[in-house]
Amino acid sequence: MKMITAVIKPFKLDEVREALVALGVNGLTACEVKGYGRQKGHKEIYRGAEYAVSFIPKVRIDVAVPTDLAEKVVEEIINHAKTDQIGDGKIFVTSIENVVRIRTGETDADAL
Amino acid sequence: MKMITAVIKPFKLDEVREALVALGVNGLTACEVKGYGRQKGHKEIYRGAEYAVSFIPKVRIDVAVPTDLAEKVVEEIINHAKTDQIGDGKIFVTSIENVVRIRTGETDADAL
Amino acid sequence: MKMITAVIKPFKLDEVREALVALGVNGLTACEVKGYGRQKGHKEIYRGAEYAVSFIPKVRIDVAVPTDLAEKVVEEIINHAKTDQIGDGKIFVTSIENVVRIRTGETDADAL
Amino acid sequence: MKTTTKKFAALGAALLVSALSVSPALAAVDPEVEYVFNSLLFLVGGMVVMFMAAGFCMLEVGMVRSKNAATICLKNISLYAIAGIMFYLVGYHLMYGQANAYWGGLDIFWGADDAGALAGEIKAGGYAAGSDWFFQMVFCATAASIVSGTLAERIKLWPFLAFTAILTGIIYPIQGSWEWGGGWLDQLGFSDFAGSTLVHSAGGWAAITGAVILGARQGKFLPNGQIGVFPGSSLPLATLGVFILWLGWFGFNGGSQLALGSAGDAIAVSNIFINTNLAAAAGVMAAMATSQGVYKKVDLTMALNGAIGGLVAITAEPLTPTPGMALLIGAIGGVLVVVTVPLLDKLKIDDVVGAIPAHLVCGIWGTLAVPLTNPEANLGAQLLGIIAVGVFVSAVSTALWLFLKHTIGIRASEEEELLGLDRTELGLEAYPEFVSR
Amino acid sequence: MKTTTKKFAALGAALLVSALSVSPALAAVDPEVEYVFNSLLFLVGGMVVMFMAAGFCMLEVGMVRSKNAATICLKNISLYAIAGIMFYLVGYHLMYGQANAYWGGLDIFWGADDAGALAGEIKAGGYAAGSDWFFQMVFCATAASIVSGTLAERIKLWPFLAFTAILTGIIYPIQGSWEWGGGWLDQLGFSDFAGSTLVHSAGGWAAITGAVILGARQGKFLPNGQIGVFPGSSLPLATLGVFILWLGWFGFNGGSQLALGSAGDAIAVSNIFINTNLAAAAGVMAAMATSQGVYKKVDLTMALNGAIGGLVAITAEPLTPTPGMALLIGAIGGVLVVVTVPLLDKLKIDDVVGAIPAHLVCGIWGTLAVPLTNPEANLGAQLLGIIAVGVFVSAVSTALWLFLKHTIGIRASEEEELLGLDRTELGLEAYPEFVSR
Amino acid sequence: MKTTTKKFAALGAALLVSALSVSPALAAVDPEVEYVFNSLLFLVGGMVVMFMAAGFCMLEVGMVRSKNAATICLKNISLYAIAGIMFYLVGYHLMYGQANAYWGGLDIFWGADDAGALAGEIKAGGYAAGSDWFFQMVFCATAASIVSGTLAERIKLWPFLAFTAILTGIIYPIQGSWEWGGGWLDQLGFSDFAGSTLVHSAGGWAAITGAVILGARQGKFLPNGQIGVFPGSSLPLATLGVFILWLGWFGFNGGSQLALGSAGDAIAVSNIFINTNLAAAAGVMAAMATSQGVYKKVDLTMALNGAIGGLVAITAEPLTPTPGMALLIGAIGGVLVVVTVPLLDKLKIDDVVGAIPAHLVCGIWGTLAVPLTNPEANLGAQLLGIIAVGVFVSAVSTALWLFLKHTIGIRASEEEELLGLDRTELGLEAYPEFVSR
Ligand SMILES: Nc1ncnc2c1ncn2[C@@H]1O[C@H](COP(=O)(O)OP(=O)(O)O)[C@@H](O)[C@H]1O
Ligand SMILES: Nc1ncnc2c1ncn2[C@@H]1O[C@H](COP(=O)(O)OP(=O)(O)O)[C@@H](O)[C@H]1O
Ligand SMILES: Nc1ncnc2c1ncn2[C@@H]1O[C@H](COP(=O)(O)OP(=O)(O)O)[C@@H](O)[C@H]1O
Repeated sequence: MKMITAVIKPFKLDEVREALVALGVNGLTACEVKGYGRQKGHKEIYRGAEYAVSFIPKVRIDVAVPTDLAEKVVEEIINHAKTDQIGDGKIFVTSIENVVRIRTGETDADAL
Repeated sequence: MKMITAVIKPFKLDEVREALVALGVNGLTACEVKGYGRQKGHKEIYRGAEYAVSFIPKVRIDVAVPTDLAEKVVEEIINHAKTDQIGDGKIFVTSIENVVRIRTGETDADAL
Repeated sequence: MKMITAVIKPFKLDEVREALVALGVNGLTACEVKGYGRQKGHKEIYRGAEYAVSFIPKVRIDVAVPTDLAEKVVEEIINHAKTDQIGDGKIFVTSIENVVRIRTGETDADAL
Repeated sequence: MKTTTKKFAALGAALLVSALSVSPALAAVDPEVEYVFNSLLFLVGGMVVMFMAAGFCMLEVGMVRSKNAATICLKNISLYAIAGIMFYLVGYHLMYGQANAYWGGLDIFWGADDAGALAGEIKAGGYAAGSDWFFQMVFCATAASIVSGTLAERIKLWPFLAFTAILTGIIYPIQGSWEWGGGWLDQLGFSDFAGSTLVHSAGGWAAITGAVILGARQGKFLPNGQIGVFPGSSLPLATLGVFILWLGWFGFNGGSQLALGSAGDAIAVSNIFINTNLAAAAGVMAAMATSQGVYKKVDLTMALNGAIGGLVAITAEPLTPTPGMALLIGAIGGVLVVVTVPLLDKLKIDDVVGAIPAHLVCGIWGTLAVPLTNPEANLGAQLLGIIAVGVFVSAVSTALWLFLKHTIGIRASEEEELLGLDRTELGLEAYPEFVSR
Repeated sequence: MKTTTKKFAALGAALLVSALSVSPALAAVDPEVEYVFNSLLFLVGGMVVMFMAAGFCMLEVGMVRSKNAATICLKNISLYAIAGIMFYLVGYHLMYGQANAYWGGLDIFWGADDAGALAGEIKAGGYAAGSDWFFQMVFCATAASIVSGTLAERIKLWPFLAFTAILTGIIYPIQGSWEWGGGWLDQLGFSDFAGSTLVHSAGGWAAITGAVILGARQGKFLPNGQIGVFPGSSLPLATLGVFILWLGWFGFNGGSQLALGSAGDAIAVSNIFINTNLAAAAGVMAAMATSQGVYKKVDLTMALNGAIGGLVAITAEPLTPTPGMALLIGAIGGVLVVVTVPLLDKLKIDDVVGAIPAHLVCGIWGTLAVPLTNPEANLGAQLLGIIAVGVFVSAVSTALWLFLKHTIGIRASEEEELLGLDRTELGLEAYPEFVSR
Repeated sequence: MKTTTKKFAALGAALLVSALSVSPALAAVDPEVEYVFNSLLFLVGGMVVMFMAAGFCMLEVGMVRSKNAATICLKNISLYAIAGIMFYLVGYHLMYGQANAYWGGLDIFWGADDAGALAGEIKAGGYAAGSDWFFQMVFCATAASIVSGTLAERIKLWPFLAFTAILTGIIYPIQGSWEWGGGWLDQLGFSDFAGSTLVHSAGGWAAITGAVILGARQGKFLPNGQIGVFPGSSLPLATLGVFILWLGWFGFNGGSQLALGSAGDAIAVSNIFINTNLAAAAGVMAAMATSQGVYKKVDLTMALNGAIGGLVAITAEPLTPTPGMALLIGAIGGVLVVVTVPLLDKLKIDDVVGAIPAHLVCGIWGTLAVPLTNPEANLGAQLLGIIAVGVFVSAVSTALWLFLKHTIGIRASEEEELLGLDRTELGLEAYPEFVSR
């Protein structure tokens, strides 16, 4: 199984969620994060003093999926999180050794 | 070493923490997340308009443990996070290659 | 590629970020978390009742880096997040199988 | 300033009746004491009405998403500032000058003329010119406050302020002159004690035309016919806002008695306080009951709007109703709010804070309800006033909104709206430290 | 309404003394001017007391967890609405009617009877009937506000409102009639100027019986004897609430002079303002010092409660103390609060906002302190009043809480409580956008 | 208390002129009625000025980071408490006693002396002694409120309160006696109607010396010359604070007419209301325009400070300007704020909420502007007053800050500051549930 972790623009969350659901993904976990990257933030002026906003609000989503679905999921995230502008975010894929559904104790693919 | 990541119901956090401590786990890191899953959220009415609440508040905990403790930890999380109702959450187990304690530079099991 | 996940004291975030940038790291993602560890929290009194503050605010940073940079990054985080006091935090290193830049579809090191 | 008829002529039968019945007592109060009492009523009443600006601000900031919260604060404080300046520059003269039955006068720069009183000639019923100006000004500001809530989260700052300047300097005063300036509506028997139509509906018409021309927020009306829901970011602040408005309304309606120089006036103001309070209370309870009945749960934001609906409804005639009638009038206001909010959704009119149901709809209801308790009012004149103000304010507002739209533009870009106006227009955040989802 | 003795009889010696000593001057003011002044005191005082509803709301919303914040807002605005309606329906008559020494009268629907004044017969000491009603009504609402804070986070909405209706319509008025309606307590020499017992302790008794019957919040009293701590979600809003209450208290105590028609009254009201302010100030500083001494740190929430403790303590007699005595009375109030909060924990009574220490305990203290400065009061009568009100309100409240408990139920389910009443009772969130832990 | 000249002598020409021109009318009002009116002005004015304490608190809590929010709340409520107590203990006598031209008197424990009035001897222009005390006290508290905002986020609680006690008990009253106590500045023709210099600049001087001695917050002035930016945690609360201050200012300036017993006074108070409102409005708009011009965007916090700048600027003379002049005076205040905020950054003076630009700088400007509209004032005396107060308050404050610094210490440790004073000094959090970045 794979864990697909994507850092995306916050206003894309719902679109991405819907796309993944359409793909048969049954769940995901989202979290508000702050991102630093090429999209350097910007200068702002507050009370006459200029300062750099280094971190930009992003949303991080974690989706655990069976390995065979992983590629499709990455693709769909790209399709729906993309605005073609800097700061669209990254996707990280890692291996998960085990998944358990707390309610039932089911493991692996059954747990998803 | 393993990283046990669990998404649980927020009001179970303290119970789970205490159970893990009893097991000899020395630390964990918690984070507020929003979960989408089978527990589909629910319909709400706000100012006369119906809408679906897709994401439900959850807490994510990350616990790094020596490999031999991993199974026990998963079990204990299940025991204490379970309410037998939909939305109890998931546990993901992944491998960690290295752990470092920042204060001392200790690594691996010593760092936990 | 490696994902370096560090849990640090919140007021060290900017210093760590600057150090990593100086090292050539192009991006990172930060998240507010609550940590439980040896730094046991402390007793507080609120309205005459004593209680233990179990969780302490921390910041978690995730940095994806090429494998060869990983060691350097861990070192720099240690150098800059250290206050030599309990609660300085931990660093976890895991493997990432793939990274994708959403905007361009680039993968692996190119995506960072 | 020439002598103005002010609202006096407009107060209609109720006051006349009570004035007559209490006249024997009136003679007793020394004119200068009366002068001070009257001025004091304007000043204290005006102060709490001024504070309604804070009430609107808190209500609106609580009902918008946090990404637009700082912008709505800026709009509220600057619209109050602009209203004061415009009312000084042209508004007061336009409303209360004596040019003709359609507008007051085109003079600029208001100035107090208290020469008579300062020379010792104090007539019965007098008051300091400035106290009256202050009281009338805060009413003008109230009308402008209504607009900002409806158009929140998508209108650009400067065009909004430009509209506000014209609304407070020209549109509001002209229609106000028709009634409170002793103009044609007044002469035809229209009755609007404290401004259900002249303040609240007028503001409501300016808001609804703006909402239509500006369009709804992105995601509000979805292609599949669903309604997007954007819960307000801080219901406690919204609640505070309504409490402040409720407080201010005692000044709004009570002060509109325009006199406190006799036992009769003290009685009138007292009864106005009671009716105002009971109408608001009934608005709350009726909105709660209706939302419990229709939706099987009580919606706090509906209860808040219900309070305002009740207050607006009683504003056209807070003096003549018995307390029981005040309860009824307010309760209907509360019901109307709960019913109208989803109706606007059906019409695809996006009103962020529910100002149109509370101020426009309940303003109309309150105005129509006057003849129920005030024998000197008649339904025909009431309808005429409602329509005249509606047509005039809507027409001029529409023209102005369209003009602004096609010149400097009124709407934030799609991306600005998505990111929130605070970041894109002001370059800051209302709650920079707090993680919002 | 028949003529009522109101609080007059109850004002006790202080007023009598001062009234006598200033009587030569009193003759000078024209009765109608006096009439307006008196009414104005009621109206302005009543307005700021009304605003105390916002103060309680902010204090409570700041002290509860955010998952119950919207619910407490709804409770506060609706309890104020209900108080107004019930006081109109039956409360005022029950309190100030002249039936007998135990209750006022069973008439329904209050209506102003100002016929005399409107006919020109204005007696010395007069005021508009409505101004008095308004002022008395906001006191009634205050008593109800006290209850909501104690029972927050676990009581269901509708049963709470049902209790509120009976409290404001029946319980509060009956015991109020004993003193301010010229009833038996008044006749026995009990003295409670502005309501330490009649408003604050009465509300406190209703709260404490509710707290006992309703039980503590889950997790408040842990099996191992530890106290669960649930820090308030927004101390800035709680602080704002206390400032608003402090402001309102000038109306509460100052307005309870019930007259502003003479120099003597102006002096009395002024001294009441000073004593009220100094007692609150002393309450703050004493609470801070006590918490620094006992806990080695200053607790903001204790300082806030201390202000209220001082205010409640001075309320039974804000006129006769010298400023120095007012400081002392308030300071003891502040200390009492800091001492009583953990005591309640020991008794396993869960009072979310500290209303019982501030209102009930300090209300008792303030009532007992009256004889210290008011020679016409005596400890026996004070004790009698405290006990009578305590027994009556507790007994009736207990019966009513039990009745509600066994019929419609008063307590949210375990799960509802865990998830928060906002989501389960209202279906919304107070701060939907903000991540709370 | 002996009779005091109070501010009367200080009101200068403006009042004299108007007093003369209206004198024919003055005779008409019965002295006791006048007495009540005057007292009422003090009480109602004082009440809203008291509420300014809440305004300062909200402004400051909104402008600090959330980790210091509870501490600033505690400072604000306790400084208000202390001001009242100190003004009672020594302040009032020191300010308004008749000892000499440099201080009022060294008596302790103020007490009302209304014996004359109570005996029926009511002279024209009278008022209840307590009403005056209350009104003067809230001014004293205002001066102290200014300091807390500047020094926020790094000063320890108890040393701050110790400073506050001396400021309100000794420093403020002594310099106040020079002018409003009829002292030497007054005798030399200095004119400061409601306290641009005596309240606002005085508070500003105490704040700026504290800021210099205390030093800037960590990270505020970076080694590379950059300015650290710490955005305020809740701009909606800051906005609410400014609205409350704006409201309170009607009492501040209007009440400083010190009389409402005649048509002339009613006219004066009314005109003061208008000028106060227009100056604030102009301050908002000028600050917005300036920040749009200079920074190409509007900064809400600058608009908020601009309102205060306009209000402070008009405070030295809110009576004699025409409305147009009031607009101008306020607008310059608004511009000064926007210009001075970054200037302080250049001087490496860390003023968390912008109190120095708004209160000190605009206080100076307002005082200098008096001769523009008040023919009895002269620039020389104004300069003298500004300098005298500046030198005195700065010198004594510096000495006191240094003393505190070298005894109990005034600054939180580096770590305490990093973690926030809420956690380290109070052991709690202002928003314990909310995740802040
Ligand atoms: N090396 C990295 N490790 C972790 N997160 C990263 C890394 N690089 C970028 N990110 C995350 O991705 C977001 C977008 O990256 P950025 O470089 O700004 O734009 P883009 O991906 O379009 O080139 C950042 O805000 C950050 O949250
Ligand atoms: N595939 C997934 N990847 C990541 N997180 C998931 C996934 N499925 C579920 N979750 C998380 O687990 C939570 C509970 O899952 P849900 O399906 O609602 O209930 P249950 O686990 O009891 O079947 C979700 O709210 C979500 O946060
Ligand atoms: N086993 C663990 N798994 C996950 N996070 C941990 C673990 N142990 C510690 N942490 C995180 O690291 C932080 C610091 O750890 P702590 O034990 O308090 O101090 P130190 O690392 O200096 O010994 C904790 O607050 C927690 O967030």
